[in-house]
Amino acid sequence: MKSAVLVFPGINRERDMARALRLVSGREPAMVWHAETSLPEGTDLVVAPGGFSYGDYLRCGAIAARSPVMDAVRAFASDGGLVLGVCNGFQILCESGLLPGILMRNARLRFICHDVHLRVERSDTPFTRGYNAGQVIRVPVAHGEGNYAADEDTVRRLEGDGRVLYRYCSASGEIDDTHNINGAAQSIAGIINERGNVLGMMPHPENHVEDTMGCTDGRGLFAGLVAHLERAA
Amino acid sequence: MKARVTVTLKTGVLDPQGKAIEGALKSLGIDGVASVRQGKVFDIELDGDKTKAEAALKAAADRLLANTVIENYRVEVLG
Amino acid sequence: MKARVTVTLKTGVLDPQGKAIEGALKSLGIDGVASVRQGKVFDIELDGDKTKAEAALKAAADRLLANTVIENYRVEVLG
Amino acid sequence: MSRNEPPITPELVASHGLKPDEYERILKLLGRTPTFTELGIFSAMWNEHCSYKSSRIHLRGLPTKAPWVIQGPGENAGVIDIGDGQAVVFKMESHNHPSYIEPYQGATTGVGGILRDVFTMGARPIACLNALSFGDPSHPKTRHLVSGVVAGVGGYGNSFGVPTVGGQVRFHTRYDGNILVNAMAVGLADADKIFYAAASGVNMPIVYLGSKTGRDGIHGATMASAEFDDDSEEKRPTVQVGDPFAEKLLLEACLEIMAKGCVVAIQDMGAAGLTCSAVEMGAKGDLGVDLDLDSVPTRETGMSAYEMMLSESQERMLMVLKPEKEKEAEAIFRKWGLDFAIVGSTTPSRRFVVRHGGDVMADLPIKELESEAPLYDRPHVPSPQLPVIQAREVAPSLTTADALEKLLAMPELCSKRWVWEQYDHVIGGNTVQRPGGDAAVVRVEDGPKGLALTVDVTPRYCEADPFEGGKQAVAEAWRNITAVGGRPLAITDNLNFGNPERPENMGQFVGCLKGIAAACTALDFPVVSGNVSLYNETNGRGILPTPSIGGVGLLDDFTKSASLAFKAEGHPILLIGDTQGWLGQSVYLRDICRREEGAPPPVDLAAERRNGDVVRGMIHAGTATAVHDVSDGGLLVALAEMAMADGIGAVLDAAPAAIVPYAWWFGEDQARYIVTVHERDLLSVFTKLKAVNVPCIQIGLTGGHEIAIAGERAVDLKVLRRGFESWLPDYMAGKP
Ligand SMILES: Nc1ncnc2c1ncn2[C@@H]1O[C@H](COP(=O)(O)OP(=O)(O)O)[C@@H](O)[C@H]1O
Ligand SMILES: [Mg+2]
Repeated sequence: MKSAVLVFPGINRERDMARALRLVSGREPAMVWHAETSLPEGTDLVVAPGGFSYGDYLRCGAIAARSPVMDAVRAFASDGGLVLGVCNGFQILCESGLLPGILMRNARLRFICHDVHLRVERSDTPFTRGYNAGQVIRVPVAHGEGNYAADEDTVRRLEGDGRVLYRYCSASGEIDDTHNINGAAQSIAGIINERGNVLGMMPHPENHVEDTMGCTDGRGLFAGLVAHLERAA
Repeated sequence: MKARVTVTLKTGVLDPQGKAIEGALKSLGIDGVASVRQGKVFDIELDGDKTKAEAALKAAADRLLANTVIENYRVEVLG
Repeated sequence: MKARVTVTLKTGVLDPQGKAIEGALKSLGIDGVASVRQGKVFDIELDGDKTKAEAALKAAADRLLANTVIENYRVEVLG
Repeated sequence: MSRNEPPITPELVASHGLKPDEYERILKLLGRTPTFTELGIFSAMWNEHCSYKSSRIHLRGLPTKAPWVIQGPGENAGVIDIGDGQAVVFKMESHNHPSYIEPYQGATTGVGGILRDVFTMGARPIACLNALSFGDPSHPKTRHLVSGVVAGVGGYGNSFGVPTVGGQVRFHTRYDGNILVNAMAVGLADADKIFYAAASGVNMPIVYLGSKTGRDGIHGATMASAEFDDDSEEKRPTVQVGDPFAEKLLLEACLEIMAKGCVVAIQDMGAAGLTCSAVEMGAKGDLGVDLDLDSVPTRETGMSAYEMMLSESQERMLMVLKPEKEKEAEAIFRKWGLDFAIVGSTTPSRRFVVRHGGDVMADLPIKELESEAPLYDRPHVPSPQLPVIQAREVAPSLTTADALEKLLAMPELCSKRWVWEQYDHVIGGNTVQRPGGDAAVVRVEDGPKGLALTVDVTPRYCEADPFEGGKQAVAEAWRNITAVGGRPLAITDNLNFGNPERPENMGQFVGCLKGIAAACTALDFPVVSGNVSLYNETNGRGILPTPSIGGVGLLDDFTKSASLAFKAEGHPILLIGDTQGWLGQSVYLRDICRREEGAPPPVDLAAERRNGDVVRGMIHAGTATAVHDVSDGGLLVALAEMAMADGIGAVLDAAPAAIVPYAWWFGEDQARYIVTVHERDLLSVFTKLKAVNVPCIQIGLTGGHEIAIAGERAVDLKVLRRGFESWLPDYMAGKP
């Protein structure tokens, strides 16, 4: 898997992401500066990592979404390339129009950092094939604005098309208000675009990939991508 | 030239911040508040003449300052 | 009754947001922008008469909506 | 020298916080009246914050050396060697006064400042900690201050991208008008690539980096050294605003130019900005500095020399650049969107010359600005000795079970989760032990090494007996590091005290420092950096003496760290260390019996060392399955914390006959740990500990879902946890 990690000023989980990609795929990702106008030759996964691009000023992800490299990412996605946005990356993908909706302030208005449980809604996508449908995984969140919102039509379409891949849930997989940590519509933690090649999610699978660190539930996402790309190759 | 761009949430879009402020105002004992919606203002200084400025401001709002999926904006050139 | 409270940074107080937006507008090629300062607006619906509403809004701004250490505010009752 | 500056009057001198005899010193030194800009420079350099004039002679008593110390106090941060060519750079600093005036911005700029201290030395920050002291929960301002400070600490660290992994939060009425915000940052560097402040070479370009200069916080450093009174809120506009985004860019740009070998010397602009940083670079390097303020990037128009020299705008650095690297360095800064301007040069003259608009605004002897700063040996009186509380005289008002339930649901001992969950404590992917345990454990890069990090102090002990309290603060930090399996290496301190011009306060300061020194010496735990914050006083009432101790320890293998959660049922529970049932100054005596009284527990440093070394040995040998030190609240509280962590309870023997039960369960005797082991290791552990004279008894077994003491009502862990977890969120939601 040849991945490229986008580096915007103020992004700060790019090293975490690069490490996860390296550990799972065995290959060092390319780090791509926001001012670039093209992606490295042969890229097959683009990742927008977490952080506070441009300080999260104006709206999270808004300024980064308009940087030069995003034109290349849009072109890459419209050719069917795989794009993953995590946390600030998710916000950037929404702001850049690659995914519908927006991430608003957490319902309780506070930044939250702790482990959450996610229910994997289906396993037949490149972003979830490392898991079983219905499986519950544990990964951390760390965000102040992860409250997914979209108009009713959009949410209905996301649900109807099975485009919600990850949802906040209890340890045993129940979806309810107490486990909807940030107030997101339908407990949404991660969605894909219509074509199924762009995923945005708030939680951080990249922080749960190593045995020695206590939990490897995030590995499946990356391992699934590797398997998908190997199959395609 | 001075201008102000005001960006507000479209009706119907959920505003968690506004809701929380509403609650906080009530618990501070401030009476009669029925609802609060939060928006943003941008006070911008520009060079150039008024028509050019207005075009620039509209471009700024459309392309960056507002997310027109959920927000409306208004541009005022204050002179 | 509808009212608007506009909160802006005092002159001289650093506005990191405004600075970042200024930079972004420039790199989007929007010409002539000399400076940007960001503020907030609160659109508030209230019950009661105008004088009472004004007093309530002032209290709200002083006690919650504005951080008077670094911000100024303006209250307008729009009727 | 010509300029539009106000004439120097006694009032003007006084308003700069300079005492008449200090002004006399200036006149003597210069042989003339200073200019207004010069007066500002003196006030910045000679205030308490920069000159340490009241504390310096006492700080000299601290042990600062060890074979692993690369850099002790005196630089931006301390540096220790952790082997393999790696070094850890760390320091703690206060932002107390600004945080009281504007909690969010005060806390953010505090965190920003300490991060800069660390990366100025060439280290990438890898962890932050914070120690927060607030007033009584019922004080009308407390809730607002807690919410603003916590949001500010998080707001800066989260955005900058460093995990905040530990700290302390306390409430006490003595902080009502004077909260404490102490922030610690820890960074990682190559041991042979540490950068220092001392300039070298004549005619070298001095470069200004980072954000532009505004009129922020002019006289901030003076404010930090002034006692508060009721109208201090009038001083508000001097508050600075932090920009974590700019600081993140500054970090990346600085590390990049350092790696490219462009830097001769570098100094961040903290308190008293350009003045302190330029003087320090010159004075340390035995050189003069010539500054041309016309080149300083400003964000406001019409700034005077005085304002530029005293501005405390954040996210700025001063650097001496290798002349041949100028273009390369500038390109890096431009790439990160930061200001870069040559604002002066080093000179052979040993003078500090400031030019602006064609005028010389200041021309001062550079070394004397530091070396001639006033130095006071202020009068101090020792604190009165308090009586030892006899446990049998205390009339318990609650049963042991009721007292436990109540204590865990009170401000002192309740969970601080509400705080640390607002901090990103996992970013970096290296947080092995998150907040909630004894010390945080952070992996060093890809391992196998790990760092154990903690902040500790028990102010009520320091108030009751400064010497023992000072010892205890260091011992507890050492113990917390030990409890996770770390080898304690060094500390940073943040000495928060009241007005030093009062002999009682000065006595507390002197006493605590002696205690700290004694403990550091006995435990081989030197001080490598620190900060003093005096005048923490409102309307004549000082805070509790609060010398926060930030400790750093090393684990050779992070996978072998111990944690406090009980791991399985049926593990024997051992109490290591001696228990007499010391109730004086205990949380039990204060919060259950409403008596804030008595002498605090004495600290036997030899026992600390002996017991701790044994516990660490058990962790390394793999015999300890769970470890927790016994601190605030005593034995039963520590056991409850171990049980609540993973929902495995404990079945406990009754208190021994020789000690009254409440003193056994809630006494705060020092040098103690609770360790669980496998049944099969029990005998060999006893034998080993006996051989080295370390007291150890079995007090029960893990298991069940309760804390069940023989002869007492069993307490359900769910009930305990509910109280433990809900006090702070309920309080912040305005419930009680
Ligand atoms: N302000 C804070 N920030 C982060 N973590 C905190 C803070 N306050 C307390 N904690 C964490 O809560 C736990 C308990 O704190 P404390 O009772 O002071 O521990 P100890 O008694 O071991 O020193 C520790 O893990 C500590 O790091
Ligand atoms: Mg402890």
